[in-house]
Amino acid sequence: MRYSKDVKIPIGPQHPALKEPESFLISLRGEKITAASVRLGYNHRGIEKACEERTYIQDLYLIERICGICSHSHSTCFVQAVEEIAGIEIPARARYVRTLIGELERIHSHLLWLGVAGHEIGFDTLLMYTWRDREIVMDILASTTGNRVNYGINTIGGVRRDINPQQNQQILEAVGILEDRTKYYISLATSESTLINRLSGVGLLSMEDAKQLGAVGPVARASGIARDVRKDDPYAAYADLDFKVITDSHCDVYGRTLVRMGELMQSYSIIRQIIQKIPGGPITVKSPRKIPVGEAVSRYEAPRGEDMHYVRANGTEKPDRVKVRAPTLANIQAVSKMLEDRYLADLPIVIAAIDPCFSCTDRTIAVNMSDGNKNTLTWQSLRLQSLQWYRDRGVDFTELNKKVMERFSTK
Amino acid sequence: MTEEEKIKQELEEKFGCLKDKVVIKRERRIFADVPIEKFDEIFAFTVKQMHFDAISAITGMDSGDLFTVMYHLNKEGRIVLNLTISVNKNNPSIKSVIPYFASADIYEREITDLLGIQVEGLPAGNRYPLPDGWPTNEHPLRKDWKASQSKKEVRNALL
Amino acid sequence: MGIAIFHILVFPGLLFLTIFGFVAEYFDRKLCARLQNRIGPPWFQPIADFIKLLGKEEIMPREADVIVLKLIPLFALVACVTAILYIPIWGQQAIFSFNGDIIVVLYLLTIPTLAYFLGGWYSRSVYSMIGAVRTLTQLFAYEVPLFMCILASALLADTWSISEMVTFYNHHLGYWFCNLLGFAIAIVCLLGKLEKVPFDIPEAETEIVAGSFTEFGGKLLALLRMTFNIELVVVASLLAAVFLPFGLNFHPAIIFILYLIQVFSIIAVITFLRSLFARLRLDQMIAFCWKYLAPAAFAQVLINLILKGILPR
Amino acid sequence: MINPGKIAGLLLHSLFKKPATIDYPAQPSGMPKGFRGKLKFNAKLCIGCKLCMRDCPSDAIIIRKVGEKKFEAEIDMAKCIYCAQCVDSCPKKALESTPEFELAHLDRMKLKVVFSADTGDDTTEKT
Repeated sequence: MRYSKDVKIPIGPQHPALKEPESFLISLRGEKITAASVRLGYNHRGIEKACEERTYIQDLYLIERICGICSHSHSTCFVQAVEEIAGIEIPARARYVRTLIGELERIHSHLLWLGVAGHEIGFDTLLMYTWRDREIVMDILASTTGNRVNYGINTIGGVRRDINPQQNQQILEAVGILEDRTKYYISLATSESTLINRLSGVGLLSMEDAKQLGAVGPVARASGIARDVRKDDPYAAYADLDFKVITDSHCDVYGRTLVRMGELMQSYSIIRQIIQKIPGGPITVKSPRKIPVGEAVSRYEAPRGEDMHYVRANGTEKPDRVKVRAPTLANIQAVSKMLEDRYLADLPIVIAAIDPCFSCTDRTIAVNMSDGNKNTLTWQSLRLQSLQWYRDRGVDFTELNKKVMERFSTK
Repeated sequence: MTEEEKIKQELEEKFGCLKDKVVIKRERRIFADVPIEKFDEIFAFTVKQMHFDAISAITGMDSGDLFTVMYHLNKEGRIVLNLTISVNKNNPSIKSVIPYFASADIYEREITDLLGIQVEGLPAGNRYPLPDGWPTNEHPLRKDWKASQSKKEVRNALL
Repeated sequence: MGIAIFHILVFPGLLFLTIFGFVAEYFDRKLCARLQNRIGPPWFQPIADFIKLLGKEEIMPREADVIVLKLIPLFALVACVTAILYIPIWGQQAIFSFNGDIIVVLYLLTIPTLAYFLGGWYSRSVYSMIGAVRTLTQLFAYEVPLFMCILASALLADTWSISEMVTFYNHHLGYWFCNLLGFAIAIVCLLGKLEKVPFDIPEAETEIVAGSFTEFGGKLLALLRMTFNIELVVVASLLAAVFLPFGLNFHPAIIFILYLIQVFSIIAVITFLRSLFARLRLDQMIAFCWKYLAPAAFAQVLINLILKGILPR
Repeated sequence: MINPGKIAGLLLHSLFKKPATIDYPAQPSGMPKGFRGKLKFNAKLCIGCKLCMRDCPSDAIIIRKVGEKKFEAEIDMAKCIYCAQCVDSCPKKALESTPEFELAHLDRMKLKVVFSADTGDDTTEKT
């Protein structure tokens, strides 16, 4: 077989490098990647359509479950749009608590990314240590908001839980420990030679390409574009907090690592300012169940980049249209550019470098297939349907099914 | 005279048809209804002369009798200008904005898949976001499309 | 005849190596876990994995060459086990030793790498082909420095048989220090041979699934993992015999204990290095081997040649 | 600036430190006090207004009238997403969440927890 034509290898949708389903078709010559094409949509669950069938309060929890890592970004973005349409002015303390939880989420998301990046380049020890330190911030989130991941702290018109002084103390201690852990990781990333070899010069994205391909968040900032929604279009309490927008001129995965770690340090200083400046007062305001006619575009600086929600209300309890554009959807365009004439070994770290969150990107369509009116497929009918599906393909599970059913029904 | 008002005034001077169609909802948010025939000209003007250099998203909506497509442009990440055009439902087709923004490609594929709006100038490529087995005439985000009444192939495509 | 069967099947042969392999794997995983501040697996984890894998179903890809795939793990296993017979474990004399057995052992230890290449190439899946090609390219990079260091120490001992080398170094304890550089280079090359992290490019889990072992399942994978463990033990004991000859002339049982300590300390060094680095790319690995390891190994050979002339016999 | 083994110090240091992980099923690992886990229903306070049923994002709670001013709640633990929106929407504070989170069960039917009107305690047994 002459080796002229390229070998086409599929990466994904199930692949150890990709934590979530997306598929790249890579054509390889030897170890060099010559072309890459992306296919998304595997994680599509129809959330935008489902939002139109639920009330605003129920939507809150549906939107929050778009993504496991940046759940607070989506729920805050959605709630801000709804409050803007309804003209609700939420109390100052609620804005501060939202910012606090947003920054805590940025810390746990960036630490998680650092570990995954380490794993992608075979540095499992870094994964183990970063994820051990991440537990500190996860415990803080669990004790302040009631859950480690889907915090559910937002409600229309404010927040559901207050931060008492004893929790403030815990947060300050945790931020202190995390700060010098991050300093250690920064010194590690800037001097550990195997890490630097694997990260620098990989996934190059020049400033013009980043602008043209619409990259957002740390990917854009690592190519020198100083764009941060918290600074350009301040929301929640960011207007009266001072922090720096971290940019870097490396334009490669190494630059993105430094930008993310710089942002971690900024988050610690933001949290300290919030704990100091948080005003007293109520944490929520009475809000109507029916939102008047109107539309709003709200933007949020999620850990991965600019997250944008568009909500249109038609005066009823249910939104007329909810559009979610997650940051990864903007960054995914740049991946094929970054992959050009790279080694195959760089593919996982280049994909991981934009910190893809495909559950955000594919917001899904029909969640439940109902027959006749609006009821869900019951568990039994789903089982029968799958038995039929297999029978069409010549495999009969009916006896096995009978045995399983008896065991369940007897108990 | 804030920056938003300057933009609004500049738009209204340049294009008579936008006379009172440009609305400033709040700081840094401008909404504008654009007639479809003048859309290309206005879009080129905002992107080239007024330096709205990034497109955040393209939202497609089914508003009862016609489709509305909204282009969210922003200027240095600060001011968001939303251009809205309406397309009639029988043969909905719009022009692609890929010449201005390469990243609009995936947003336009999403509209074609979910709402069935044809986009001229969109190069062939992978479908997004629906699975390949999904029948081509089923567009889930249309108001009349209910999960329950979908035909058998849709269900098979999903199973 | 009976004693030979005993040697091959039981003591330094299959049974001893299998058990030693499992213990070595447990020690390696536990130490690596403790280095990463984790608790680590219970003592029976390696055996549990082995039994679980035995129960799993073997799926053969359609175009794959079934006979070759079935023989590959046996092929590699046999090569490793026969290599141990030439390495002195019980006392200073190996079971079979002749002048030139170090060359035989080195070639026997290259056979598993060739077996992994064949296994990967004949399973015809895209991932395993790429993995297989990577195994070979990596072989050329670390093989030369490894051979040079081991043969340098043989040069100093002026013999080609491991047992005679061990006795030589026991009588001239001072000479042991001249091989320190060779020992360090050999350890680094071992990481390449055993495909441990800085050089585990063929089996790069996040890029090409499981490299040349993607299509192996069930019993074959169980056998393959056992071969990895045995390969780890055999190579560590080869290094222990060649570079750390602390045997002297105690009672053979004591020498056996010393041998165990030496092997476990070499495994500990390998585990420590394994959790220290990120995985290098293939081009970086080859550059590293040819730019640093090969010249250093060559220098080691030069030093030994000079010392051989100067030092008293 | 280039030294390959920079993390070696940390490794040796944690070799002698207590590991950060615990043997979960053997050693218990609890959640903090405010954790939103399994729901608890207090039948006496319930007035049957069904606000919680309306606000539940996954239709997991059903309130049934069993007698004069006596109501029984059936919560489907499999459907419930533990957002505790029902706890907030209930005007009479009849629902509260407990920090218990080990709710795995072999039988899906067992996950339908019925809080009977008079006794008020749930009828599931621990796995």
